[in-house]
Amino acid sequence: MSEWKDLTNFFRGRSFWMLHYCTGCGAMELPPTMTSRWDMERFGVIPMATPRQADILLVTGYLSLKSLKRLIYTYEQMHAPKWVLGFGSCTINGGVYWDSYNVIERLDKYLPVDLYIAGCMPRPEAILDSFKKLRELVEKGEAKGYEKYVKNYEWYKANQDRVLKRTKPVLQKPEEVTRSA
Amino acid sequence: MIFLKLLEGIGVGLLSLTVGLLFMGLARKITARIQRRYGPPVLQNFIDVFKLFSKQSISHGFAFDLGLVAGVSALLAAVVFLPMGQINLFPHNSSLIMIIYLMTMAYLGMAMGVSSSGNPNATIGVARALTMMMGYELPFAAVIFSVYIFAKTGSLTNIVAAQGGGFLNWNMVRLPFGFLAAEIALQGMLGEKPFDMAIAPAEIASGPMVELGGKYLGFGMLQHAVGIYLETGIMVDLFLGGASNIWIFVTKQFELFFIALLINAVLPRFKIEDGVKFMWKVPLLLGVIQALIVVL
Amino acid sequence: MNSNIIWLVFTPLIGSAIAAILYRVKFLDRLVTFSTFAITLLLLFSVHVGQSYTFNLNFMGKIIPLSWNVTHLSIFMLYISVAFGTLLTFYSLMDKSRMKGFLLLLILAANNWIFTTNDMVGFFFAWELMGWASIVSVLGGRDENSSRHAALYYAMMSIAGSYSMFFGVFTLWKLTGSLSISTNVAYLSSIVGMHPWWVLGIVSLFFVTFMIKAGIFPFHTWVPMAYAYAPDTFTPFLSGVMSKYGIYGMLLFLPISLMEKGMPAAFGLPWVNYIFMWIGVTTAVVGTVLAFFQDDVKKLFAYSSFSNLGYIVAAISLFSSVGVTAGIYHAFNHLLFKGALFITLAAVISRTGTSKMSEMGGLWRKMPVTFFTFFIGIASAAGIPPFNGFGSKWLIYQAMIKQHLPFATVMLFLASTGAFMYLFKAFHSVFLGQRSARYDNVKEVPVVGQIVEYLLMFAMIFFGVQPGYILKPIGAIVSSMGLKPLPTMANGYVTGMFSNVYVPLISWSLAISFTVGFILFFISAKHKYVSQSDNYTAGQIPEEWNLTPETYQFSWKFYEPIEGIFAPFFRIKIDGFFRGLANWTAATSSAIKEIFVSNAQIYAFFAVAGLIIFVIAGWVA
Amino acid sequence: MLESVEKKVEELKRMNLEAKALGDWQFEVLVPRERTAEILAYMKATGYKTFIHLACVDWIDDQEFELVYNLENYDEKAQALVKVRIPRNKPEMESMMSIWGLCQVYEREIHEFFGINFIGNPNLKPFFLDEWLDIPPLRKDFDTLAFSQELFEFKEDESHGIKAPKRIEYK
Amino acid sequence: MELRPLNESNTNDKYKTYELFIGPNHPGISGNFSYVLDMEGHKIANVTADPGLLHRGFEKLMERRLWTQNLALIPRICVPEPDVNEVAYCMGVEHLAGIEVPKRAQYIRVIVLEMARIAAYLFSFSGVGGATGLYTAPNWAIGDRDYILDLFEWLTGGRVYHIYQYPGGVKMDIPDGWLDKLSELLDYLESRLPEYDNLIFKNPILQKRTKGVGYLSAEDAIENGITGPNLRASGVKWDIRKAQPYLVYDELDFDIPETGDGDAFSRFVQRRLEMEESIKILRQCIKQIPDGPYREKIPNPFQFRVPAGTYYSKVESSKGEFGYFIVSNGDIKPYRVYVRGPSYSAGLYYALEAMKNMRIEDVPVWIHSMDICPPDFDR
Repeated sequence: MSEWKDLTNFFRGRSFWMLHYCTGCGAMELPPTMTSRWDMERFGVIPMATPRQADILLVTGYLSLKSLKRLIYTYEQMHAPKWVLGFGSCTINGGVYWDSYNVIERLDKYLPVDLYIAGCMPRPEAILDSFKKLRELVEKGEAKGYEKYVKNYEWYKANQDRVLKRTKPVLQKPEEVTRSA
Repeated sequence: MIFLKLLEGIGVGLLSLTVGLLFMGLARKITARIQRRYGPPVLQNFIDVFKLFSKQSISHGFAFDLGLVAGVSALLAAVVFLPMGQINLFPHNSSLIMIIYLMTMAYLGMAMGVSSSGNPNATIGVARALTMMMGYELPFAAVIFSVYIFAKTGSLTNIVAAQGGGFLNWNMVRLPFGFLAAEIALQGMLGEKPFDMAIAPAEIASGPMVELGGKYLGFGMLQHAVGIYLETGIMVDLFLGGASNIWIFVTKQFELFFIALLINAVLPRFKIEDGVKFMWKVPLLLGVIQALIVVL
Repeated sequence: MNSNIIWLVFTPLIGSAIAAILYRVKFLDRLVTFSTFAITLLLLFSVHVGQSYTFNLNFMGKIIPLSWNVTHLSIFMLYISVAFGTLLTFYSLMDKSRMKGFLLLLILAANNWIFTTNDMVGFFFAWELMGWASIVSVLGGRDENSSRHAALYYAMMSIAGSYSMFFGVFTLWKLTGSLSISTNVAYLSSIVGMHPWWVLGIVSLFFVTFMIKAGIFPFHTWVPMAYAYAPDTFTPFLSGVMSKYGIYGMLLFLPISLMEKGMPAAFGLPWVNYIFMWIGVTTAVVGTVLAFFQDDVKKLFAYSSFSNLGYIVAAISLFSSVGVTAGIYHAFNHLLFKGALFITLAAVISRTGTSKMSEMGGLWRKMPVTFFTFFIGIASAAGIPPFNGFGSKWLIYQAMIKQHLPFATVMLFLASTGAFMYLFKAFHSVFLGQRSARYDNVKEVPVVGQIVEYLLMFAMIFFGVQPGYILKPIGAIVSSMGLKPLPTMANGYVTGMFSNVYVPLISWSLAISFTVGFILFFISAKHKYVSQSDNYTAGQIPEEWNLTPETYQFSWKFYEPIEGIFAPFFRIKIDGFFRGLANWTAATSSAIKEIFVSNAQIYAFFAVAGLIIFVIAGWVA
Repeated sequence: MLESVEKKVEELKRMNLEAKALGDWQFEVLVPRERTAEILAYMKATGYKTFIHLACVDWIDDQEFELVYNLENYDEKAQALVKVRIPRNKPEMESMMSIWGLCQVYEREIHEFFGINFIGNPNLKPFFLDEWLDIPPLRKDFDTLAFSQELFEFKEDESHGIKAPKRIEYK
Repeated sequence: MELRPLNESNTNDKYKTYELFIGPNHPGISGNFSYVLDMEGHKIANVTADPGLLHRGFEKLMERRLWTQNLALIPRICVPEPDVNEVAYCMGVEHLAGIEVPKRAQYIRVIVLEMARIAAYLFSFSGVGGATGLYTAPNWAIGDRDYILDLFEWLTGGRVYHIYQYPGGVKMDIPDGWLDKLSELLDYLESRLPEYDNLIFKNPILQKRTKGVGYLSAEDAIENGITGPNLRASGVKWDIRKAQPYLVYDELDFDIPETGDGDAFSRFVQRRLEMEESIKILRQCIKQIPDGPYREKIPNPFQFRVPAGTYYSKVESSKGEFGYFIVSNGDIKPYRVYVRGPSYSAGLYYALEAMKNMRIEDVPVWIHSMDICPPDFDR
């Protein structure tokens, strides 16, 4: 049975279908990666239109709150096994938007990230390398973010709801709020 | 005896799947080369299909399951009637119209499956695919009936037999207009550009495939694979004089598919009504001219 | 002993009287209707080919011979019509729609009379009975106003047809002095060489009637209205059985082949047949194109019926052995699948209360049996093997190509592909897609309805896989018409001129491949079922956009892009012609009325002159 | 400085408005709130047909909002910044939708980011932000860093495997 | 009986329309942005734009950073062509602070701007291909764009974000041999142009798809604040480089190509022709670039104060007028910066009118023909 698992992992690692969702400016380096200069199709990676068809979710950069909501919805529509790639420094710690009121700082709190790619923005070589790295992780059976998400669903949900379903002002200054309204 | 036929039939099905997937892989490679890329491995599509069948998926109900399975199964049921070189399982049962109507069942199944998901993108895709089907079936029908009248038979086995004896006896040479018309219709049948409005990703997010994932998408890919095999196979039998063995048959199929690929790589897609109008102008005219030549 | 034929007519009449008395008692009314149909079906077993019976009616001193004669064709038509009627009345036992049983029984009486009679008086009388009973039946639709309008329109067309037929009957009677149909047809055949135009004229009088009843282009204008607004359980009968009376009539007169009799020929056909064939092809194409753009599901299938009758006409007009076989075969298949489709539609409409396709959708989970019946129905109608519509469509193509008619064949192929398009539109809009919340409580039809649906499904598959059971009696009909029947092989074979199809082989092939497909389906990774709202929305959250099933269902203007292609087509207004004719007639009549009203003397003169002409005509006759 | 700009500035000064050139091809004019619609319509009629943007500046020390209508004249190659000041404690302004339909979107944006109410604009629903409950974010008294730290603060959580990201060494 | 069946009145409107989401996760939209279409059949009845998916609060963040720190932030506003941000911002700051920029630095800026423009045009070619299904076009165009990015990398050290401009000039001088490489690249690009013509602009099917789609008259364009190539494609000859020359554009000889049909095809062709002009400008720059300092010295960036004042500085970008409205109160940080992205009016306002009654297959064509770049308005 473990041979069978190895075999499926071997094939999964060679056929990553990527969701065509440009969440941020990092998506700018995806067209060169897809097209003739770097050609990620060599590694079996192709962009797919809908979350149902995709295996990996590239979070290309910063995530605004509105985007995060849609990203989570999209992630939950994907079929297991699925992997999340944090792309660029914004997904790691907020990047240059560390003090922005509308950009989340750590993707890890809201979605299980299997692999981060550093840089702002990561070069196509780095993206290709990340695919190779992810392939190694998948073949070793270590990239289990989707299982982690299911296991710790309440925790993730609580984190998500904390930023997405706010019921009162974040900065506790109700008197100012009433004045501005 | 029956058991042997059964095995043979399953063998033919596997053959068509293999060749179809191989063609799809080659298609990706060749397209990549035209686009100045290296391209994926030739066997990439086998990897993809295997992965898809090992992936979990969601379903919208039994009609969804049945439709997708029917898409592949009906085509596999049709492919056993196709004479291919020395492999001809049912030589007395290879009526062309029957094969074409059997293929319609695959389309019906696929359309039913994807529509039952209730996604309007998928339904628009299906509406477009059916509209396009009306476009290309008309010239193709004109060609088929010309060949019927010309060969005085409707069985593919006999049509192949009538073309024996060298290149000059091929219908491609004898019915050149018909061949051209059928070639353009084939482009539409294969769903290659400029006639791929049904799946147009930039417009309707890959159309019918929008809700397919995991094994359902795998079934979709297999259907496409068998479809390529069957449609090019019919063309080979109709116009390229069939083949004496399976290797030559597959080579001839690939030649036709290769032409379709080259056109596919350098053209954008039509609007749906422009596509239908084009089909009813150029290939239909060619088909009608051919029919006139044959009848008179 | 041969009088059992007339019991075929009297039994329904008696049943009708009982049903009329019990009209107020809803269930009994239906029960009587159903039992009468069943009894008639039983009676049919005692009727055999070759039976004949004559009854001399003494009418005001004149002897009018009423004769019955059972031919191969009539027994075939009797069986399929009565059997289908039995199924339908069984279905409507539980139905709440306002179909009037006694009228249906009157139609049954007329039906049996038309199919067995051999004299033109009986034929005409039965024809009128059938016409008027069906007109009144149309009246009870869901939409009072529309159905009244439809019935009126239908009545006008019917009357026009009756006049035409009456004139034809009168002329023939004048010419031969006989009222027997077979005698007259034989007479016409004998003189066709000398007076082809006369024969053509007389036959045309009858054909206009038949074309109106069958709804052939350009007399199709009543069809969509009457079909759409008739009571839902009456429409299957209207479409499945009653449209075939026209075909039956045509088959009676078709043996007057104009071939080899000095008429010019086109493409190896007498040009009259050639034109008639093109009328059939036009009917098929026009019906298909009009069906694309309907939103009322019954109207869509009305156009579909109209289109299918075009197929039948095109096939029988060839008057070759393949053609007539294919035509009758298709008539049978059409009765079966269109009847099944209209019955499922009646089920759906009774459950949802609407016939607008854009307001339905996603019903397949709620009505699975109906869904599968519908599915097999449209697969049959699209001509997909191994269901029953395939064989006849395939034979029709064979017949057409045999005559070297590639263009007509291509047009028929267009109609067939188009049929697939509109059938799928109906299928999707009614059963697939998103289900509106207001249909959450929709239930499957009662058990009685389900039994009928299972039977119809079985019939559609059985006669598809085993076409021999239906092709053998058709072979007998064809040979009784003096044509060479198709070679009959084993039950599963459909034998054409160009190639053979052994349908059980296709079924086996399909069965095995589906088995393989499902094995693959079940051994691969798991799937889970999700609700219809869990859908791709390009990442947007459905709740934020107030997405409801209604606003995520695409069925309105399904084939809009090709509307432009057919736009010139829509500008031709056929009913405009008829309306213009009606206006012209009205104007002329009022002018004539003006003459009468303005001057009493002139009125008196016309009255006297009319009387004199009438008396003279009586003497001469 | 362009001649046309000079002439326009003179002309606006004659209309009792504060106007001054800012560069070679642009000038600003300060308009009282009541005359905004009139002046903008006048500008549009005299060739400043293109509406470039509507910006808002929060002068918190003056307790005023400044709205800047940026107009462009393609024929005279000139650009005008029409400035209107409104009090900060009563942030209301007439909508200019009737002059440029385009204003609708800009006004909606400014309503969201500054909390200015545009009278006559029917479409002031939330636009860029989702469920915003705090004071409008582009006001000077909104502290984005405090907001960010409060909402997105980072806590090490070993129990759920959230720790400092592991770096992957590139070979 | 009616033979015009589509005139049938449907009593319930809610069944007639359905929603279709173009974006954010959709191959037809460029960037993280969304149009929600109310569809009636295959036609669009109503459009709603849903921005905010990219909103990062740039304008707020810039108020928190030093004048020079902002240079690292602002390229992220417009990703396909980041240099216009830097140049426009620097020009505004220089105007307010009264810094005179050396001639060589101005030439370098023109070179950078025009290279970025060519890169953006190549990117828009790929958009044409993606929208119409001609996938060879993206592969070719983005492959060629990469050569430009390589040169950028050599010049500035960054592929996409260069952070190369600085108040008073540019950060570093042009490396040796860089200009030769640039002219080689220009030769190469010029040799590629006929191939693009054959593949894209002379393609009969593409012409059929794009001609007549999204017609925009000159009056509508002016009324709706459409600028740049889209405006010129509608027949208005307005180019900031010509009309209000900044940097050294008045010393360079170039034309404004005229197409003027106002439909999607003429907008595509406009970009294609302007790319040729950009190549012409670059060649002149290579020839004319003077020696001298590449930067005017400015004081310690931590003490760099810009005198109080307001200024609107603008640059002609590949999409239209890219403007920075800068307000300074004499502090070390900007008091307020407003960014005017060229796609704002087209993407958020004009789209809602233009897409009405359009067919679904025209939507991506329209989006890519207007070159709508969501970060422009979603800052």
